[in-house]
Amino acid sequence: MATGYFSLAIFFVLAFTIGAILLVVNRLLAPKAPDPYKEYPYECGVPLYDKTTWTTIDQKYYLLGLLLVLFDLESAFVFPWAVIFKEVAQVAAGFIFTEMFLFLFILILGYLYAWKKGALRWQ
Amino acid sequence: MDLNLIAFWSLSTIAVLSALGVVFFRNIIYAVLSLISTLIAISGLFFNLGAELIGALQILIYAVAIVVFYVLVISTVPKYEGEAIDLKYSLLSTPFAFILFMELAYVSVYGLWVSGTGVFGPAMLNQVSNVKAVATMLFTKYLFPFEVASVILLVAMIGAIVLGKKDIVED
Amino acid sequence: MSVSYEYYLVLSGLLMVIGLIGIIIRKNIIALLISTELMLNSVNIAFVAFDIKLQDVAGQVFVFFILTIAAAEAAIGLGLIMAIYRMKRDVDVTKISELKG
Amino acid sequence: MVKLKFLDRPKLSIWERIIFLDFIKGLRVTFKNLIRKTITTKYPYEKLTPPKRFRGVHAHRVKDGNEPLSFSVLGKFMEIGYDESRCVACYMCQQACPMPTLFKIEAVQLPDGKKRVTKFEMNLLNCLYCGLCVDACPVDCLIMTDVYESASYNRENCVIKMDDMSDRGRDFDRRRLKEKDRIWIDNEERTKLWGQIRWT
Amino acid sequence: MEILGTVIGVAVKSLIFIVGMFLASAYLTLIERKFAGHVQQRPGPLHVGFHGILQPIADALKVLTKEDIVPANVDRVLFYMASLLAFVPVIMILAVIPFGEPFTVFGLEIKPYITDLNVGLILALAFGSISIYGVIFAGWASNSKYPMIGGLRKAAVLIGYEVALGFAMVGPLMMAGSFSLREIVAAQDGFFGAFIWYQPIAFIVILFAILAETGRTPFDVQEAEAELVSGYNTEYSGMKFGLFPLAEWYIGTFVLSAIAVILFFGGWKGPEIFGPLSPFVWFFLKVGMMFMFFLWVHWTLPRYRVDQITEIAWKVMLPLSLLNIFITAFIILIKG
Amino acid sequence: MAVKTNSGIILATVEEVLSWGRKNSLWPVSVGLACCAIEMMHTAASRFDTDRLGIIFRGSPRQSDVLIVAGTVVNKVAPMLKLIYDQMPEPKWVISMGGCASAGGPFPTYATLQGVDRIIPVDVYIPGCPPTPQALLWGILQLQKKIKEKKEGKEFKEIPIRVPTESKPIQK
Amino acid sequence: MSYWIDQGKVDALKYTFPYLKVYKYKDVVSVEIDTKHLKDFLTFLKEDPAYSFRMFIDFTVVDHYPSTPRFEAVYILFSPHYKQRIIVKSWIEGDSLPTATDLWKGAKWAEREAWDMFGIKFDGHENLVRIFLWEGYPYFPLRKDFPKEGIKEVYLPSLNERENIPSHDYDPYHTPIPTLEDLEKTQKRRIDKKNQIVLNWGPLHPGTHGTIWFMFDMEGETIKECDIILGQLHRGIEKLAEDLTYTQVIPYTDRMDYISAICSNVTYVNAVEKLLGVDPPEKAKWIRTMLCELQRINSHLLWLGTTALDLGALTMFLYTFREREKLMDIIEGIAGIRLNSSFMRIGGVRYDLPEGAIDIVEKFIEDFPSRVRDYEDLLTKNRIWMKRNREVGIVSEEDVYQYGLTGVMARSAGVPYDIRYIQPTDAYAEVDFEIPLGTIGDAYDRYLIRIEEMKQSVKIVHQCVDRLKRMKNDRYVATDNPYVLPTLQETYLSIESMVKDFNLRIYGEQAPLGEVYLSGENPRGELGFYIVSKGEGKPYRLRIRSGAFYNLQAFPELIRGKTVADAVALLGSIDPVVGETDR
Ligand code: SF4
Ligand code: SF4
Ligand code: SF4
Repeated sequence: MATGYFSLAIFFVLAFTIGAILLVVNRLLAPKAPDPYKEYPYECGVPLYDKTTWTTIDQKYYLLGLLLVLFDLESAFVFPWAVIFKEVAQVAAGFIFTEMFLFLFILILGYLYAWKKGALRWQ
Repeated sequence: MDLNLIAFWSLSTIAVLSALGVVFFRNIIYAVLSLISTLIAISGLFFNLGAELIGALQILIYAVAIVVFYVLVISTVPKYEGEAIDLKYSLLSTPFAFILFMELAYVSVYGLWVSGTGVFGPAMLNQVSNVKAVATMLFTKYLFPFEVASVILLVAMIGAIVLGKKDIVED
Repeated sequence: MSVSYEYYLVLSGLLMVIGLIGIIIRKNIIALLISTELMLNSVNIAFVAFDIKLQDVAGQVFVFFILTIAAAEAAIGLGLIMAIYRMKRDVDVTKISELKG
Repeated sequence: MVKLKFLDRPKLSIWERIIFLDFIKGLRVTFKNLIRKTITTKYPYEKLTPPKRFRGVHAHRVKDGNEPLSFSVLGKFMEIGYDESRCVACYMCQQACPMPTLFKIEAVQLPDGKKRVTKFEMNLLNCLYCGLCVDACPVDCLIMTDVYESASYNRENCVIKMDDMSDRGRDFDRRRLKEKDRIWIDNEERTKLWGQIRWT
Repeated sequence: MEILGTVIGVAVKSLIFIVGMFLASAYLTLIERKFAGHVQQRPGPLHVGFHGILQPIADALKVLTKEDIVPANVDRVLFYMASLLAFVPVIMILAVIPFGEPFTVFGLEIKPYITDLNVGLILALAFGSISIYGVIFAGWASNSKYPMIGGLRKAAVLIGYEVALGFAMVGPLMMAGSFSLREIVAAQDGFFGAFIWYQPIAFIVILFAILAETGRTPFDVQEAEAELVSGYNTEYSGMKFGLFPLAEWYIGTFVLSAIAVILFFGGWKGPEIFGPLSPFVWFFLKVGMMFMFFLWVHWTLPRYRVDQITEIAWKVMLPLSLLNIFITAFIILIKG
Repeated sequence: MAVKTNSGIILATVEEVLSWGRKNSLWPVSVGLACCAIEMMHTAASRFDTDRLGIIFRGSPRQSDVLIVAGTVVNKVAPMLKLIYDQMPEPKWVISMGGCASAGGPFPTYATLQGVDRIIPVDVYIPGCPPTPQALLWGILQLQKKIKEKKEGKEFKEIPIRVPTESKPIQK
Repeated sequence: MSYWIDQGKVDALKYTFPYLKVYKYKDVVSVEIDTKHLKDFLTFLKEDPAYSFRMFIDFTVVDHYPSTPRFEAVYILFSPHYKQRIIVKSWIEGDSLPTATDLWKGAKWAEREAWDMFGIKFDGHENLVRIFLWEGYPYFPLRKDFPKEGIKEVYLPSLNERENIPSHDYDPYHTPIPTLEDLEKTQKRRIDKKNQIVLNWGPLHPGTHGTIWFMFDMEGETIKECDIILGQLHRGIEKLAEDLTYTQVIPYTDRMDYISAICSNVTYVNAVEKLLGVDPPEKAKWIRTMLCELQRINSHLLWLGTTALDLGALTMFLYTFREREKLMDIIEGIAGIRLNSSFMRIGGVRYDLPEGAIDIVEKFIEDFPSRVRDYEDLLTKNRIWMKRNREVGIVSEEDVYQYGLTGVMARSAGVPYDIRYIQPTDAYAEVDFEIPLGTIGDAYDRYLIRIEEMKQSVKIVHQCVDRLKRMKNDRYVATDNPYVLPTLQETYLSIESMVKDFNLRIYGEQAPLGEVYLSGENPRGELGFYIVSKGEGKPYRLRIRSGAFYNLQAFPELIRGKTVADAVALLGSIDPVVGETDR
């Protein structure tokens, strides 16, 4: 039953190897001429003001990540529901409909809350 | 040799090794990277077990959404330069961990026979795919926890926004 | 199933323990949270393994809920981290607890 | 008369918004151009002929009997053979040039009292191609030709010498002296871009 | 031994797929350049080989032998990992895409796909989203400002549209009742069976989402040349760099177009006018049309600002796709 | 040169193929400095279309092969330009477009760099102020020739600019 | 009608400020006041409703070495209400002057330029640092005692041509070149990091329209503070011009604003003609007007293309370049060179129009409106375009006066400041056209205005074509004037012309003593030439008032609180050309 996934694994291994081989071949074939300035980070050719960018802090991405997690989870629940919807709808139509939309409704409340609080505003 | 066996051993090795990586990598970004690899290996194990839906969702939710969340947060706080591992505690933890492990193993291996078996045998799963089985189960028998999940998510969302709200107001 | 489910359980235990070790020895809060994720995952494995053994899918349904919990935990945990970071400009546990007590 | 006019700012109506009319309009324009013919001159294979007025690499006209009147005055003191550069070493080009250093003109006094230009060099890399030197040359010697393919691997090659200049001048005159002062002559090439033009 | 045989069989097939995809994407670059050229009334690559037919090869050769610079203050491991992380997941989507039904040639059954999974669509979505790491890590590892901003921008875009994409897919899913891409195709019968007629909202959302995920114009904020030079791959050179546009612009657009075709245009279905090859012809024709459409949009529209993009994703696309779910569910209910 | 080992021949062919690839896929950095940059843009635009020859402009020096110095390099910009050049990966070439880049052009002043070859090595000089797009294309063709000939280790034959090419269209 | 302050007001001024000296050359009025009263006087001029010289046009310094006091400060002001100009001069005692930045924000860069070029200090200036050159540059180049070539002190030979001397005028020694450390110092002097990162945007960047170096202090992607470092194309044209005859400067004016070379040519030539008292023939005026308008279309097309490219509409760029190619063809055919055409001459134009030129221009203007419609289809109502451009960089009327914004920047705020309208030169007084004005002053307004201006330009070209058709064989250059160079044909035929030619070439146009300021409506704003003549064949001081320089000055304030993406849109709508800002 899981054979399909082995193909996937093999595909993965191959894709990874080919990608890696490309990088290695590049590394082997390419001329090398190291130079301190060559390794200077590019910023339009001018000296850097801050030497590193690893100290920046950006609050808005936290909220974006949060939204991603919650809505992805939501879709995780919606997906299986969508698949069985047609079948179940024949037996218990109203039931399957309301149960999901109750679920969605509750989450949409959260969504509206987030909207109102400006979490969807990027800036 | 059996494919399942190969898969199990290789995947679990990856999982364990990268789990160790998670714990012992100093650089938090590498820790996250190994976490991704652990999670993908685990989802491979799920596939191996035939739990397709869970496996796929494991990648979608765990390996992507949650870890992206981590990555985003990490990339916004400065690179952590201090010592990552506390030696004192790590010495302390080893015997403790060993005991815990033994206990878990014992309980899980011997505790199992108490419960009964379900209906979703291989024959059944051939008819109804794993996806549909899980879905049906989720939306019928476990309806209540399902709705509760939404409330949990709601609370989490509100909580997290409230925690993060300060800066929105500040700006 | 040629791989006996016990193997999975052992693996699950192993991951649980590694996660625990992580929680004990790491000082960075984010690392703590990540270790927690490891532990949650070990539980997932156990659930699915039991499922296969017991020929049921309830365990897999539970995995759903664990995912939910993990997400909620990550959201709140990281929210706390951001809040702490905003105040202290640091994410080292020991320092934070020092400041507290 | 000059009038002032306040512009109004266009808006998208809700229907235009829903049926993506703005995008469709844009897509239509690009599609229209997709099916048009290309306007490209495939350079090394097809070339645009520069107009006669084009200011390319400099050249010297040679003494070929078409000299202007002034040459008979200024050229009296010069030792210039037939088919040689007309330059009378009057230095006017250098005087007129905003970058006088790019010229290097030397002339020697021959024993018979006449002068002869021994050196006439121009460093094209410093030239503005402004044509002031051409305007200044009183004997119609210095001209600018339609040559533009002047890239080279070193700087030295970009300094043109008198011999090449006369060659180029001869060649230019051979090809284009008779030509009318038209805005361009290669109609076929330019119609690609322009379409058909009604000439009066 | 039998296992070994299977493995080798699969490996050979995968190799064919991967190498084929490489070649295809190399030529997709040519197609794009040609297309862009003609939109702009110029011929595009013309002199390298007949009508530029060798252009991709020259480019590949050059990129492959270009010096591989690792700037001084980057995170070396991540720097290399990022380009693989951007490339591998995208090409993994290819593994779950069926190109047609199995057929028999000389008594040999050939499946024109790597694997057909019960959860194919979710996996495709998941793989598509994993490539977000490539972008984020590329930006982060470079430790330089333009890449950093570009990477985070792209992350923001991807996050927004991944959610919208996920929800938009639910509509067709409900109609098909399966995650398996083959079954989704099977559920669309005839010209009017194609889901595009029933799911126009979902289709529009997915179009936008694909444009966003592949970083094509209205959404190419991550490498908005005027702002960020070349975005998250600014510090990349040689093949490390080559993998990014290859993965994002060509392989990504191709596989996502394929998925859109499967979801909305009935995949390889179509009148059998090309004989036995017609499924493939139809499939590639449709995918090609989609690809062309994306190019067309790419070369026409200006680009949004990143905050506008995320706002559209969250405030327009997400509600739209939720609405779509609701409408679809409702209609299915009413129809019984 | 009479005796060549096998590997030598193979290497030579490989080099030939590589130089073919490089020559046909010259990606310039899109750095424009002054007036010449406008003509450079015109060269890239529809009328002349550098893309025909496989030339597309890249924003980042890390991904480009050739630096077209189009315009006046003033003293202040010189170190930046050098940095950009340094950041380009090998193999790389420089075209100095226009008089300013090549020799300071018409600006012999306190502020202008008198020739970009004082800070970075130049492969092709294109006189002109500005060189027309065709002149730039000609320069690019010269660079391609140089790249092609490099593999044989030949001395570059200089192209004298004395003989003007026929201005009529050449048939293919 | 004069565009300079009228005599009555000058008399009134003299009454209020008795120590005022008034000079007049042609209609150019300049008043001189001593440094002590300068500030009061300027304030008076600005605030008094009878004068209300609220708009800052230019500030510069003239070095009268070796006389003492050496430096003379020159303010050029404009009164939007009365549509009059005035020049205020003042001898600088010592080397410092009170700053005018509290009166006009626009004086900020001009004063920095004066510091950079002459070493004049300004008391109260907020950040008096080098503007074109870098921190640590030891000289003040525009002082008369500084040689044009600079001081060659660095050994800097050619890298690829070591053996033989590269060319005959090659000097291996060179003027000082900054190191990266110098640049870093320059950078650190400009901006104090207060937020998360300082991003360098430019100078060698595809999006910055040349080589402008922006520094953004950013919080996330929001720009909290911005500074602009200029001088990446400072070639010293003003210094060069002091060493050239008036005619020889013409080709350099091309290279300032290389996108609208002809407009700069015409403005310069007009200024010199005013100084010399030359009146060009009618036909030359119409040719100038026609070419100017064609050049304006050309320039706006480049703006449209590059702005669209910057905002992501890739194809637009090539479409506008297609049309530009046509214009280039026209200009090449008429002038001989596509870009830097140097077609103007003092007293007229260089050549008559060639055969067929009118046909082609007609063809172009026939065809062009449909192309503009295409552009509008692509952009005007496009929702993305609107989203990107609306509410970006809103300019108010007060900003216009404060910063001396001109051209489209001023008109987008609804200020009808168009030199073609307030001070028409050439044939502008005789043609019909409309001046589009904006209502809000954002980037979208500027987009609309430029599009409309292109249409208006077509209209003007139509009229010029009609007129030129009737002037087949008229004179195109006023060679009878003693200051005007004879044409080649005349030189060939008559010895007098030849002698005149020789004289003018060698000694230059011996302009009378005096000073003029004349401006023209460049596509980028007001381009003005302030020429001081001391009776030599060369300008004693040639100050170029560049529209883009002042327009760009408003950028840091307009961008505050916006994102990098907006910076692109805003910069596009300002449309600077570095050749002109840096000169
Ligand atoms: S074209 Fe101009 S710059 Fe060149 S030599 Fe002649 S006068 Fe001098
Ligand atoms: S002006 Fe003419 S004749 Fe006089 S030196 Fe120059 S080229 Fe010779
Ligand atoms: S060579 Fe001429 S056109 Fe080119 S940058 Fe210099 S001045 Fe401008």
